[in-house]
Amino acid sequence: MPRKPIEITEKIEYLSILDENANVDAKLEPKLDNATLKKMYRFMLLGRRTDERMLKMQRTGRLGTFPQASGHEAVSIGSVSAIEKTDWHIPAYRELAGMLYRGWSLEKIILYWNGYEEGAVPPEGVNDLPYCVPVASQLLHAAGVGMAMNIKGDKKVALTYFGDGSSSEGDFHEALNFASVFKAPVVFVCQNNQYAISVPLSKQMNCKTLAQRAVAYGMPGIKVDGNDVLAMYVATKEAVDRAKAGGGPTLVEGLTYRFTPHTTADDPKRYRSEDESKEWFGKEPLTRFAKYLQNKGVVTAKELEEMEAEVDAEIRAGIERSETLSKSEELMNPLAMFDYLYGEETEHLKAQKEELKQYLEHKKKGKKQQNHTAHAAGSAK
Amino acid sequence: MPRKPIEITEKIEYLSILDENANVDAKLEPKLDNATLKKMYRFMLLGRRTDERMLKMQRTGRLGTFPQASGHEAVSIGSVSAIEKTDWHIPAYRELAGMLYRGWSLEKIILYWNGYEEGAVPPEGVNDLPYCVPVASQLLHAAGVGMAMNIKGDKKVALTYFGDGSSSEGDFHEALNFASVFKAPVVFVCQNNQYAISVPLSKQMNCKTLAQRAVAYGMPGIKVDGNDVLAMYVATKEAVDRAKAGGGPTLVEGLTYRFTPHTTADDPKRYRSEDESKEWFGKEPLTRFAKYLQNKGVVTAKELEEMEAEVDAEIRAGIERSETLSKSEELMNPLAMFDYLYGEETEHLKAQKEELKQYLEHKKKGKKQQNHTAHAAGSAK
Amino acid sequence: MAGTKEMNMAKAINLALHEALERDENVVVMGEDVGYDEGVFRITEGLVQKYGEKRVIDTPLAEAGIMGTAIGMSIYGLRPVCEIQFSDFANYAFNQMESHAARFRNRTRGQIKTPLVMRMPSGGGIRALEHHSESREATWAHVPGLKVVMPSGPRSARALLHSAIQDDDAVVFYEPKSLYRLFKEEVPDEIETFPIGKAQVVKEGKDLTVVSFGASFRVALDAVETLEEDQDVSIELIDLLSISPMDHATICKSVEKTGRLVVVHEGPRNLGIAAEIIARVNENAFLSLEAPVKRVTGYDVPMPYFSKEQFFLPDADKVALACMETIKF
Amino acid sequence: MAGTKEMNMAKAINLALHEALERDENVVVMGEDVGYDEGVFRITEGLVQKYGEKRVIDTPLAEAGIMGTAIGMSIYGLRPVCEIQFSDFANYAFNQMESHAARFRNRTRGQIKTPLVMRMPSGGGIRALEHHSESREATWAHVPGLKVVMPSGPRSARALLHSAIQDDDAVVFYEPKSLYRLFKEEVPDEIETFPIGKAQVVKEGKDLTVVSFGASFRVALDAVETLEEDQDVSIELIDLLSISPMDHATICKSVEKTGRLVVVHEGPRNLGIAAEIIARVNENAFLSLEAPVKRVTGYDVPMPYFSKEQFFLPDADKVALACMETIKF
Ligand SMILES: Cc1ncc(C[n+]2csc(CCOP(=O)(O)OP(=O)(O)O)c2C)c(N)n1
Ligand SMILES: Cc1ncc(C[n+]2csc(CCOP(=O)(O)OP(=O)(O)O)c2C)c(N)n1
Ligand SMILES: [Mg+2]
Ligand SMILES: [Mg+2]
Repeated sequence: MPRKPIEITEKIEYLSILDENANVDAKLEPKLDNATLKKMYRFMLLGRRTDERMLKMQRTGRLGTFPQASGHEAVSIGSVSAIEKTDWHIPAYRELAGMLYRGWSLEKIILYWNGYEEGAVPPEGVNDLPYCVPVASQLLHAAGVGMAMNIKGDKKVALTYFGDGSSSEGDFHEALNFASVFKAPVVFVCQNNQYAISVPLSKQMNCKTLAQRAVAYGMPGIKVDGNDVLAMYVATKEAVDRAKAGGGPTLVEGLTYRFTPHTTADDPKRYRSEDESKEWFGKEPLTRFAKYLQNKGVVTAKELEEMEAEVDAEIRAGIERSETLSKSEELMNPLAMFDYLYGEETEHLKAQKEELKQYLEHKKKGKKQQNHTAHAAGSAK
Repeated sequence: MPRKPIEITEKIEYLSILDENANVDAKLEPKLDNATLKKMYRFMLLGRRTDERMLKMQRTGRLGTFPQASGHEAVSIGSVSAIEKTDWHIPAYRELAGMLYRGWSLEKIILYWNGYEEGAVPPEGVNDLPYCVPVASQLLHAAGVGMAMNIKGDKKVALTYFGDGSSSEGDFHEALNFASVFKAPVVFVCQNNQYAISVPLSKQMNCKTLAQRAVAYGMPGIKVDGNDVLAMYVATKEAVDRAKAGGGPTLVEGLTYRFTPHTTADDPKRYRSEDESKEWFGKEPLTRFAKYLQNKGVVTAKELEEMEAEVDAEIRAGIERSETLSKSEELMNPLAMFDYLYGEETEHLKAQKEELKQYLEHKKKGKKQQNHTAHAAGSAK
Repeated sequence: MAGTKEMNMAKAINLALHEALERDENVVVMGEDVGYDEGVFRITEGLVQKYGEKRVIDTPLAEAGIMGTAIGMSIYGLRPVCEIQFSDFANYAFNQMESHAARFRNRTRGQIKTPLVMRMPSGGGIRALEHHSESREATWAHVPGLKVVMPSGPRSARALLHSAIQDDDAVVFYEPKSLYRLFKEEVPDEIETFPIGKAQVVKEGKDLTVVSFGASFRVALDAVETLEEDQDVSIELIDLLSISPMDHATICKSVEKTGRLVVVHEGPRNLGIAAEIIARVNENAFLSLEAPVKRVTGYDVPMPYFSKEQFFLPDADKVALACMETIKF
Repeated sequence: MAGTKEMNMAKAINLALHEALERDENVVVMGEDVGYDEGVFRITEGLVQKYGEKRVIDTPLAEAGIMGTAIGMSIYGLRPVCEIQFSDFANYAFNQMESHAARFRNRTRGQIKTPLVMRMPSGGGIRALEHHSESREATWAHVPGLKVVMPSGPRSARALLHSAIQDDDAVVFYEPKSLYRLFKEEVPDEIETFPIGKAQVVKEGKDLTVVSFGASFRVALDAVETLEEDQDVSIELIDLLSISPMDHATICKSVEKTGRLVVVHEGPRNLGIAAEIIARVNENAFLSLEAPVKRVTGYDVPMPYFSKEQFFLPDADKVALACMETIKF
């Protein structure tokens, strides 16, 4: 009849490899070839520059509101580079860099945030789901995908993302629990940018780390410097390997910072101090990785410059393609709203489609008539 | 740039005071006066006997399906005896003993399981909510009540219950998280009877103890021998005191066993072995507590016998009252279904009430007519 | 039709599950207590024993978890057939169904589909506990992108369940639990499907159309049979079967003939299925209507605790009264 | 009426919140980002600064958590006014609202009540992201035990919000977000309430009744004004305001006069509010109807992504067309 502490056997760790001054812990450094390292950097850069360009587009009315992703590149790329194409990538909405890495075209990204469903159609050749808006709900899809892998006997993994705030949702809990009970090969990556819009993590939860929530599911948890792409890679790769070997899911917390407002509609001055932001800007993920690559001789300063130019051109071309597409007949067709709801056309939707079609024709006629009248009026002058 | 374990600072403990052979750990034994100890036993007994009697009623068609509570008396009474009347008691549906302790009359309990809303009306003088059917949802009410106590500056506590299986629901997560973030004075007691209907805990979650889920909320967790009413009391009382002192919520896991089917509609042979059940019967909560009370000189064997007789009479009287009540005009009135939905009568429900009233009158007339016809036919013979 | 076998609805649904697991290795059955317990209504009898724990899955107690992971599984290529223990608890899964199961195909322009079934016992009449007897099919039918069906007996249950499982979209499959063991019916040996989106004219008639579904359909049938025996009336009876998409064409065609309509269902009246039926008849057969359409439905209150549930439910007398009032209008 | 002040709807709602917090110490405001961020639409401006963090509560990101704890708080004696950031995310809170907020009073025979408000921006028209523009008021209105209201401008917003906060039952308070800053209106200095369950005849007319609510009401008003200018017609316009309980008496009275009805709303048509209105008119004013009731509503698809949302939404032309067709029927 004792009173005794219960030992927590789940392994909860902290990992950092490349610090903000680009010092690297050689013992922990992953062995990645130069091409991979370069690719990782390139997509971090592409993500960052796309985000910045999209902000400009948004400010000039060429894009809708979108959640900015600058600062989240290391969490996204460090993890996504640890999986194969045939693995599954199930993002939330700050995985811009990772989605580009997976093959989502720039025009799709832009189309999505410009209000076109075509932007949510996954690219061929990878197993990706589109952006997910109702927070934490995607985690259950990842758990289900992982369960399906086990049922089918496929040795793959599902990599999924969520924000720190989203971990308050019940779906987070159910997803981690299902994945753990069924030993589903899932890696749950938290983009811990320390805020849910305006609410700081300290008001979101009362525990010291998000990673320790893994204890509630009997799974390993690891907190990672989320601005350190190498550490994110290592932590994710370990989790991926364990998952594929039948070891079940892992919770990876990447500690990072939003360098921008929450979305283009947000004003962070209301809830974050400039000092805090400044401090975190100093921990920026691209700078240190670029330094590391240079120190290591993977890239030269000149190559980095060239990369900037390439990326810039790529983005320009993507924007152009998106703007052409968005003016295409197919993407402008409002009647398409009825076409994809069900596998087959229902009588009911057919009738509503017809109703809208007739209305649009009526409007067109009305306009023509108006134009005609206007024209006539004009010529009468 | 280290890799290092993260220390879990939440205190997770195990507690047992009175073992199945009624050995007591004197260092841990709570100082309860004899009257209290007797009262605790009496309500455990009343709970047990009521449960048994209700089963008989159900088998003979005098009661609806209900979730049996035999075996859960120590978890319920050990915890409920640690709070005051002015504190809040928010049960799930296996807290029969505790509800009786709080002043729920036997007739209310029986009315509830016999399909009368009147059985869900809390008794006066205590702050209780009725049974809650959608599992885990009540935990949020408890968190809200606790938050309200803080807002109002009231030094009270909310004591709430849930099953092991229910901890898989998202509401469980959200409730513990809210309570913890707002340091709400709430004690979350898990009736861990190791099964959710048929699903064993090992298929419900992948961690060793339910108590360790507290780590995910930065709150203390304690696993208790749930058949040991003294340990349940001590663990709860500590949690209550901490909560009232502003220390926030606690998760208390009481490990116990359902000595019966899940509900009267269930057949546990499908999923539990007889051996397992037998083993747990040996750990039964009443027997050891009765022995303890006798060893301590709190009650004599004779007094225990008398208590049985008293309890038996009490139950008989309760059943009788419930059967009288259920035949009362008020409780039989179907039109009451429209009366309590909103604070005021709406035109819409008034009309539906009238519709049903007229229908019932029409039926009555029809019946009278039929009786009349039957009577006439009879006399014609 | 080749041979048939007589069975109750519980058995017919169980049969469909066995058949589906047998013929398509992508079908999996999942839910709370569907494994060794064989479901609280024993609908999943014999499944785990035959198809194993990988394909007949006892899940943790979490409805959003069940439907959310089922969505993931369906996207991966499986066809999960999920049991929600009582339809009342599907509330917890509402977000996953509304935000995702109903939308994936549409938002990915047909690329991603979610072929899954959410089976759930619903309705009153078995003296069940609170939160165990509601009929809220309208809640799900109002969600664009979901399909909702409800059988009224063994044969339609088995056929519609096969249709639902074979369907490439998410289907909410309501099981009126009071019918599980109420009566037996001949069910063909061959697997049969009923097209989702089609109602059945069960009985032709001239003076009035009665539309119903699920357990209420039995009540309506009862009333119609009694009325035709006792009174000089001829009633057309339609079993809706598919609640969304709804086959208003069949209803309107009937109303064009009879001029009169009574709709019977158990769910609350306000914004219940009858309201939509009335709206569509108004739109498509307005000039044929010779009397106001009557709704015999549950009232706009939560299902009373079971001692008084019978007063909430449509019964044959209520239906018969409504029919005669409508005919005599 | 004493003095008035001109303001937009965002300001009017904010004013009501300030007033409610001021006059009743049991009122608390809670939700995601309602504190220092002052709400993503700035509806809670100035509240936390004035009433402190105890009464203006930034909650964790969890809608079931918000409504579930609000239920507990309301039972304790507070009057929580909760913000769900977008009505689309209220899906997550559906179980708490349906199973509890709607039922506590009934199941405890009036002993326990849950005076709380679930405020939420809804509807399209602001080029928002997916899952940010739906109108699903019918989902909530179908739940017996809830009340659902939707204002159509600054004055009704402030008055209805006061009514909702003072109401002893759970009220779902829809805020048509496209109206937040669309126009200004005179709002009385004195606190005003509008009775929940009452519609307003905004404009009398003879040839046709138009019923609408929320943002669609503005569209309907626009159409009606244009039609009366351009055509020789007289239209009665009703602002529903309260969706449940619904004031069908006012609608039916109007239809008895005009004989014709058009209903306009943004939510999907199938089982949308118009269906219930048609059903009630059918029940209560059948003989007055001279033409089928027209529904100008959203279609039965999820709200298209914003590049094409305008085609989904009712617009003044659609309404005008429907009105003329109905009048000419
Ligand atoms: C279920 C749900 N509720 C609310 C929102 C609105 N919302 C969008 S993002 C966000 C904050 C999310 O915070 P976090 O999870 O930390 O992710 P972050 O945006 O910081 O990456 C909120 C409240 C939403 N999208 N989904
Ligand atoms: C939300 C919800 N889902 C399903 C049910 C049906 N149900 C009633 S009890 C139960 C098992 C609960 O298990 P547990 O939480 O361990 O509590 P126990 O019954 O063992 O005390 C289930 C599935 C329910 N009541 N509520
Ligand atoms: Mg965040
Ligand atoms: Mg249990």
